[in-house]
Formats: sequence, structure tokens, C-alpha cells
Amino acid sequence: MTENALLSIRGLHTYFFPGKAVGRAVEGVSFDVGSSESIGLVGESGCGKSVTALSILRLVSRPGKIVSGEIIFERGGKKEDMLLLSEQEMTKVRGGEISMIFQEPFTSLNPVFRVEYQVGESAKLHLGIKGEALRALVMETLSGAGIKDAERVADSYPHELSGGLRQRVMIAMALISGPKLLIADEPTTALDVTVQAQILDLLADIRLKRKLSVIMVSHDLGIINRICDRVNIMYSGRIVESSPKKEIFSNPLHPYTAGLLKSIPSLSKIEKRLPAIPGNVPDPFDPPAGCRFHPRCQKAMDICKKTEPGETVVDGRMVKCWLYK
Amino acid sequence: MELVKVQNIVKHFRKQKGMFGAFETVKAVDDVSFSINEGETLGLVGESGCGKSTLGRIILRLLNEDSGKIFFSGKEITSLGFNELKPFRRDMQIIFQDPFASLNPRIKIGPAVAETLEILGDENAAGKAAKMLELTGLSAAAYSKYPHEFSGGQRQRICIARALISRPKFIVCDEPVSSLDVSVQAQIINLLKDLKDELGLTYLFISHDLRVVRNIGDRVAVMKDGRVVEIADNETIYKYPVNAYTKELIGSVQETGKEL
Amino acid sequence: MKETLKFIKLFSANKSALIGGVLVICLGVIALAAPLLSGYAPDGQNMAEKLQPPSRLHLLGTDELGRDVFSRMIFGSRISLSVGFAAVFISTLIGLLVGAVSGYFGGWIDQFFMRLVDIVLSVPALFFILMLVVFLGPSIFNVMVIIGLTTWTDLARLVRAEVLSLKNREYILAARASGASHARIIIKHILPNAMAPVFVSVTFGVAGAILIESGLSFLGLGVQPPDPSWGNILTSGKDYIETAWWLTAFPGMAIFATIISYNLLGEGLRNILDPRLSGSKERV
Amino acid sequence: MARYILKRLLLSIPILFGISLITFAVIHITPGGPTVVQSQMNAKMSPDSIAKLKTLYGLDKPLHLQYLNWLSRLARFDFGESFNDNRPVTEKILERLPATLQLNILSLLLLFLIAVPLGVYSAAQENSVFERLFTSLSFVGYSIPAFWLALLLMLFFGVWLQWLPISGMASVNAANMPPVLQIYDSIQHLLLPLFVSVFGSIAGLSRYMRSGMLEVIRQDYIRTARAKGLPERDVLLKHALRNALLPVITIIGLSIPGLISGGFIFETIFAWPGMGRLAYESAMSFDYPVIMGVVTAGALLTLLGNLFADIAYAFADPRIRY
Repeated sequence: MTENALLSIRGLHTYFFPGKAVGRAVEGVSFDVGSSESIGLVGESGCGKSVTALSILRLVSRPGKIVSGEIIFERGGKKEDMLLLSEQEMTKVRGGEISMIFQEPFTSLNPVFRVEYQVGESAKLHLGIKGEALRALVMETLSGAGIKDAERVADSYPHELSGGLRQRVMIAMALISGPKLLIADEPTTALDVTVQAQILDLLADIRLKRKLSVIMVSHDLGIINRICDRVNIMYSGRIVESSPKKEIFSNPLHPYTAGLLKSIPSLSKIEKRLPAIPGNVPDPFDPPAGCRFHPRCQKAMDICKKTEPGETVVDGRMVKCWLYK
Repeated sequence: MELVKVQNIVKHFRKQKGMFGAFETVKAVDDVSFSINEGETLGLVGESGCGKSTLGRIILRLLNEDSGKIFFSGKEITSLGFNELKPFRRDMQIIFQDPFASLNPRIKIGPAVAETLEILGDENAAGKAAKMLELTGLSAAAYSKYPHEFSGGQRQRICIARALISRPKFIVCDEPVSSLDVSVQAQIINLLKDLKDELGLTYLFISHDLRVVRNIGDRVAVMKDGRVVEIADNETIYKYPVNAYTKELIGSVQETGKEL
Repeated sequence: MKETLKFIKLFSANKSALIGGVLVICLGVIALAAPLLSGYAPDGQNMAEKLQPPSRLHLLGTDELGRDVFSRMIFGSRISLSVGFAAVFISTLIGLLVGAVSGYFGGWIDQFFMRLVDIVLSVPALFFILMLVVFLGPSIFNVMVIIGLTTWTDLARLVRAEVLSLKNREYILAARASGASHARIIIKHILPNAMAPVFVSVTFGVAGAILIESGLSFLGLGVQPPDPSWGNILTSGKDYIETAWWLTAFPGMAIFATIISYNLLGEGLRNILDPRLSGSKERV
Repeated sequence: MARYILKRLLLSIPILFGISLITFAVIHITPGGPTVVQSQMNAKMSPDSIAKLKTLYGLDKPLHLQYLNWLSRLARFDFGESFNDNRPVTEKILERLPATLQLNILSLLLLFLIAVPLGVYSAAQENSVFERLFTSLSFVGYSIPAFWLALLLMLFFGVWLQWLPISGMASVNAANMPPVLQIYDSIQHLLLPLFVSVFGSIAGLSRYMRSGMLEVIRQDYIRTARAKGLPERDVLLKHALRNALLPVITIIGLSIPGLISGGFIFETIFAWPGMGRLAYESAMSFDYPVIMGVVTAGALLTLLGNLFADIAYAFADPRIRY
């Protein structure tokens, strides 16, 4: 564990139990988030990136359950395992010390409350302010989230706002109590590209201004490139590679990372054929044995089919692949 | 040679705000004209609600336009009725965005793919469907399975097989890869490119993702608020965009390269 | 075949469906085998044995005319069930047709039918049924038809909503792009996917129709004596409530048991057929 | 909002027309019209009342004139006079209305106060013993025929235990009692009908409330509320409940016709002098003008109830408001 890490996740296992089947959504995920650091959690559908993010705040809902692991978070100078906190203590962490924003701005705001109430609720809860002071803080935070006519937006109901504005409201709601860590779960996926660019600008800006640590969950490496310092690549419930951003784009270690990067079409060059990864994303209820990626891997060896590779550290980068043993 | 030509297409929707709100007119498609040559791929780019999908459906006469004309192989098809349109159905097909909504959950893959030929009275519809499934990269065993037994990428292959079964000349691809994972998306783009070369197809490729259109389009049209604001060939539009909105779109793309 | 097996598996795993299903079958068998099970003719009077409490001779006692309550109840089940089924058949037919046409074609057809539904819904149903029964005269046939004609609105709305959500699915558009006719689309693509709520509604509908029939018969406006029906046995129950409790307890229990069986079956079917309510992704 | 209410009011006009058409049609479609049927079936019917009925419906005039005549009478709430006692139908209905309203408003209130917390609690306790018990009991409540329940209660509390009176709104000698005792007396008379009226509906509404809550709890904005650090109690009672209550408003509006007309069976059993009993009495004595009046009045009450429900809904749901 890094000494100065704000958040350290060790051996996180989160499973889903619908009926008799077991879905191993997250299986043995470990990573650190340093103070003011921005970490990307990247992967395709069903890889467990969102479940990992929800697990940190213990927001995984039935039939999902955190089975084992440690989530160590620094609170008030002490390091505490959040999986051991009481539910009551946990409510202080949520929205107070760690905030989260979600993918769907259209469904993530409560339709029957005004924006002012929804944004202010968190501050009322964690900072204990009320009345005029609260309204002032709400306006300030809305403005800080790049909303020009904060007064009008505060008095609106969510359905009266555009997707981009709603996502700004979500961001304001997450930031109002001054958290140390922001978890953003695909915050721009539901938005148009032009709006997406604006929201990413805002997040990059806020991150620096508030010295915020960020965990950015996304399927889009382009977005990660914009925001993150370090990237964790997830595949079938595991982190298969963890590298600083620059190196992951220039010299990916894991064959999956390399394949993923190559398969993204680019504006700058047209390819006759995109170098696609063959096969399909594995089903968390029925993953392949050995290295989860081996059926799609062109460099697969015999050992890959039988035994799962452990962590290997290469030049301060972590990779789970037999090629580096 | 021009295969598809649209002339001054207009489509307005009257939308009511809430249950008792005032009516407002949404100009989904507002005076759009262009043509697509045989063997060409025209990329149609725009953000949500710009009218690109509506336009695609109008061209296939799945939606009626308010005004304007559509020509297919030089014949006007705008005024044709259900029966007169039937012979054209063989020549123009569509692939949708959501591979989960585009297959009937209660109909097996084989009959679903064969439906067009069955409607046209082809006696060997089943055999052709099985062959088409193989052509799109699925095994013939898929024939008697139900849609829920397949992943998103495989379903999109099934939809492509269904669109191709009648050997059409023209296909509207309505965001065919937007709901797929990146690694699978590349497979489907490649498949569409291969099939185009192999079968001599013409595409109208609708997408919100410029990177995808950049990789498949011969020419690109940019749509905003129901209008085509810029149309040019692929190289030109990316290197020398004229319209301000086109420039903004290109500038908003988050690239994964080393530029940052 | 595979789908049928899956349905049977889900059905037997669902407690309320299983209990409801078994009870419904038992009730059906009793009704069919009525002459074999009852020891007495349902209308055989015997004034010497009137208002006898339950005994070995008369399992559930006798009524004010000395008729065997058990036999009357067994034969009454035939009437109740046939009224229930006939009424539901009529209402399902209307509901399905109105809902499908309304939802698929939209426009003024839809407007017309939905206003009609609004109108039918704003007349208190039981008052309306009461009025019709009085005007047309109480009889088994009239009761069947009247219940059928007044209870189709819920199903029509349900089917309409289902069709509306289905008709813009992309597979419907794909079928249209293939040149499929309206009839083909409705029959092959829409109705099979819209049937789940219909089955559920039919099951609940039988329970509802039996309830209305027994209520009307209880008031003397449904099945007329001497034809036996659970409702009209209860009428005697009310008249002799201070002396003959069995006339109130047993026929009511029969109505209750029938209704709860169909409701259990309906609830079970809903959980199996409608994954939105059961939260499971499995769907037959 | 004013505009919404206005539009909503305008919308009930075609429904009113429809109701008038249907009731009109019933008179004409029934074989030979009521005048013929009733003279055969109802010996009490004198030639005099047949003549009255004919003038009332104007059966000798052309159809469209008959309808217009019918409409204008509806507008004036004129349903003619009762065959039984020659009193105006409107007067008879107005006389019975308070008893019906008393029972129905009380049941609605009670229904809401019991069913909503019950549904919310059982949703919060998903998969617990309480929830299983609740589900089974609500099934019983949902399936038990109201008139049988009424008879059973009469048997238990009235006949066997003799705790409660089994019919009417008040004792025969109530008028001579001191006020406190009068109230006690009327509460005693109210208990059984109220219980029967509420019992079945509680099962239905609380089940509905429960599934509504479960549906809302799955929504994204509930996750947002939790991520904010709200305690689970606030998540449920502030964020989820407000949303889950919205459809309940509509459901209560839709249940009004059922409450009004569903009452007629146990109003009859308990001799409760409400509209339901009036409908029954008039049906049994083939008193056509009264039946038509009751049905139309019931429809009007329903329309009014739905109107209130819709307006309440518009107040509660900001997505409808303008």
C-alpha cells in the first residue's frame, strides 16, 4: 500500500447472486488513489468497472454483495476500512468525503424536487447549514459548475433543464460539501460530443482548483486521456494493467490494452481494416478459465488457458499477463 | 451513377408539452437534399435529435415526409403505395442501432432473417438465410436459436444478415455500432466494409461518432437541427471544415492518440 | 418445445402459480363431475328436512326448502364457472380487438376508442350492470353478456399500451422495411409479444366475473332460483342468518376459494410472464 | 395551472355526452323500451305511470328530438318522478347522498391512512417475514367477497357476540338520546359497513403502493440520494415516497366509481340508506326513473372525483405543471 494514498482498495470481490447463479462482477481488484490524483477505470461492458465504483461507497444493491476485500480511506487523519464502518458512519462518507456522479443525467435527478433543494440537501446534511447561507452556497456551487444563470436553474425542476445542465447540477450536488474524492461513473456517455467536451473541460478545471482526487469510470479511452493521470484497464472483473497515462497510450503492456487501443477508430488516420479484437466480451456468469482474455488473445500460450497470471511489475507499471513473467 | 436522391425533404412533428401543454412544432428534417452514388458510402453525422434517423427512415418510406421527393434508381418512390413499394423493398434495407430491440424475441433467428424472402414468396428462403448467416460470421447452428442466446455483436451480425438476405443495393445503417463495445464495434465496421466490397453495396451510414464515420464514409454530411449544414468528401471535411458547427464537432472529439 | 419446458419449470417453481393452478384444476374437475359427487338432486325439495345443520346425511346441511346444500353448491360451481368463463371470453375478445386496433393504428380510431373507454370507466360499473340487468331481465345468459360487455376496458387499455410500446420497436420497423403487411405485423410480430398481460388479465378476469355474478345472484338479480348458484344460496343465508349459519359460511367459502385460486394463478402468471414485476430477466 | 384545469374541464364534456348517449341508448335498445317490459313484468305499474313515463321520455317523438329532450332534462338533473312514491328522483338521490358520501369519504381517508404506510413498510422490508405475511394476508383481503365478509361480520358481531348493531345508520330511538350517546350510536352503526368497505381496498391499494415503492427504489435518483449520504429512512420517506405517491392519486381517483357502486351490495346488507341501497331498492321495484337517476348521478360523482384527482396530480407532479 502506498503510504500517502487517500484511498486504497485491496482484494475487492463483489458478486451478484440472482437466483442460483453467481456473477463474479469484481474479483480481486486492488488499486490506490493518491491525493489530488486522477485515476481512470476503463473497460468494456460487464468488466466490473461501475460495480467497483459503487462498491467504494457501498452502494451496490441487491442481488449484488461485496464479498471480501478492504477499502481503506483516510478520514480525519486516520485510515479506516470502509467495509467495517457502520451504516450510519457510512452516510457521513457518502456525499461528505466521497461524492459520486452518474451516467444518466435524465434519470439521476429526482423529478419532484427543485434543483435548489436537491443540491442543498447534501450541504444541509454534511455541513449543517440552513436558510440564506445555504442558498448562497448553492448559488456559488452552481456557478462553480459553470452554470451562468444559477438563480433560474436553482428554481427549476430537472425536467426543465437540458442534459448538459443536468449533469452540471449533478456535479454541483457532488461538490457542495467539499469532498476529497469524486467518483465519476461514465459522466459524459449519455451526452452529445460537444456537450461532453464542455463537461470534461469543467471536470478537468474543478479537479485542479479543488485539488480533488478523481476516479473516472469510462469505456472511452479518449475521455480517460483527457482527465486521468493513471489508467487501470479492467477485463472480466480484474484490473489487467495499471500504468501512467502517457505510457499506456504509447506502450501498452497487456495484449488487451493494445488491442483495445488499436480498435478505436481515429480521426487522424483511416484504416482499410480496423485491427479488431476477435470474439466477444466474456459473460460474468460464465467466464473462461485461466487468463480471462486468452480466448481472444493472439499471443495466448498453453499456460494462459489453465492458470490465471498474477501481478507483475514492469518499470513501475502493473500488468497481469504471462508474457511478462 | 446516382442510386438515391432526396430533394427538399421536410418533416415536422407536432409535439405536445406534457398532457395538456401547448403544441410546438419540431422541425425534424428541414429542407434536406443530397444524392448518393452507386457503390458509395455517405456518412451522416449529427448529435441526438438533429433528425438524422428520421431522415433515414423517410428515405426508406418507413415514415412519410411532409414534402419533398425521394428517387431510387431514378424512379420517384415518394408517392408509391404499399403494393407499388413492394418491389423496391427488396433493394433497400435498414440496420438499426439497438441489436436488442431489433430482433423479435419470439422469433427464431432463421425465420427472422428469412422474412423478407418469405414475404416475396421465395421458396428457398430458409436455405438462403442459413447461407447469409454464415456470410456474416455466424454458424448455421444459429438458425434455430432465439435472439436472447446471442451477445450484442452477434445480434448485430444477425441484423446485417437480415438486411442482406434480399440482396439489396442500398442499406441505411442507423447507428449500427453505437451500442456495441469498442472491441466488437471494430469487428462490425470491418464486416460492413467487407460486405460492401463483396456485394457492391451502397450505404447511408448514420452515426453520432465522427471517428466511425471518418473510417467508413466516402463523403460526409453534417446535420444540425434538421438541416444539412455541410456536405463534402471525407478528406476535405476533416481537413478543411467550412461550417462553424462542423469545426466544433471535430474539435470536441476526444482522441486517444499521443496529441494531449 | 424448449420454451414450453421452460414455462413448466418456471411455473412449478412459482408457489402461487402452482397452488393457484392446482386449485383451479380441482374446481374445474368438481364442476365437471358434479352429478357423480352430489348425493342429491340440486333442486330436490324435502320440507321434512328443512334447515338441517351439517350432518352425515347432509354434509353441509339443508336450506329452507330442505334441499341439500352440498349438492346445490356442487352444481352451483358449474354455473359460476361458466358465467365466469363466458363473460371473460366476451370481454377479452372486445378488449383485445379494441386495444390492438387502437394502439396500432392510432389517430382518430384511437381517440374514438379511448374516449369510449373513458366513458365506460366513469359510469360506476356495478350500477350500470344493475341497470342493465333490470332492463333486460335477470337470467344466466344476460348476466354473462352484461358482465362481458362492461368489463373489457382495463384489458383494452393494457393491450393498447403494450401495442404502443411494441409498434415502434426496431424489429417492427425492420418487418415493415421487408414489406410486411399490417396484418402480418400485428399477427406475427405484435400480438405474440403482447399476450402475456392478456393471459394474466384473463385469469384475474374470471375471478372478477364470478365475484360480480355471485353478488348479483345474492341480491336476486343474477341466477334465478331454482337454478342453484353460490350467490343465491347466500341469499337464504342472509334470511336465516340467526338460525342457519351453514347457509352463510359454506357458499361464501366456495366463492372465496374460487376467487383466491384464480387470483393466485393470475399473480403467479404475472410473475412468470412479466419480468418487469418479478425483477428477473427470464422471460418465456 | 388555470389553463390546465380549464382544459381538463373541457375534456369532461365529451365524456358527459357519452354518458348521456349510453343511458339514452339503454332505454331504447332494451327490448321494446322500459314501458313495454315493465308493464308485463311489474304488476304494480299502473296505466297512469306508463303514460307518465312515455311523456317523460317523449317516446312518441322522433329519435333526435327524444335525445335532445333527454339531454335538456339531464342538464337540469330532472329524472322525473319515482313510480313508487311519486317524489322527484333528484330529491330522493339528494336525500341518500350524505350517507353515501359519509361512508365513502371516511373509507377513502382510512384507506389512505392504512394502506400507504402498510405498502411502504412492506416494500422497505422486502423478503422479510413481515412481507411474506403481508403478501398472504393481502391476498385474502383482495379475494374475499365483500358481501360475504359483511354477512360473516353480521353473524359474529351482531348475532353471536351481539356487540354491534347490524343495520341502519342509527338506532330507532337515537333521536331521544343525549348528543354524546348519539355520536356513539352512529359510530357503532358505522363500524361494520366501514370495515367492509375499507377491508378489500386496503389489500389492493397497499399492494399497489408496495410495488410502486419497489419500482421507485430501483430508479437512478434513489441511488443519487443514497450517494449523497442520506440515511435510508430519508431516502425512502422523502425521495421515494413522493414519487411513489403520484400514481396513488390517480388510483384513488379511479377507485371512486368502484367505491360508489361497490357499496350497493353491503349497503343493502347493512340497510345503510345510501345511493347503493337506493339503486337496489329501485331495481327490485323496477322504478326506472330512479335507476337512471342513480346511474347518472354516480357517473357525475365519478367525473368529479377524477377531476379532483387529476388536479391534485398536477399539483403534485411538477412535470405536468405549467
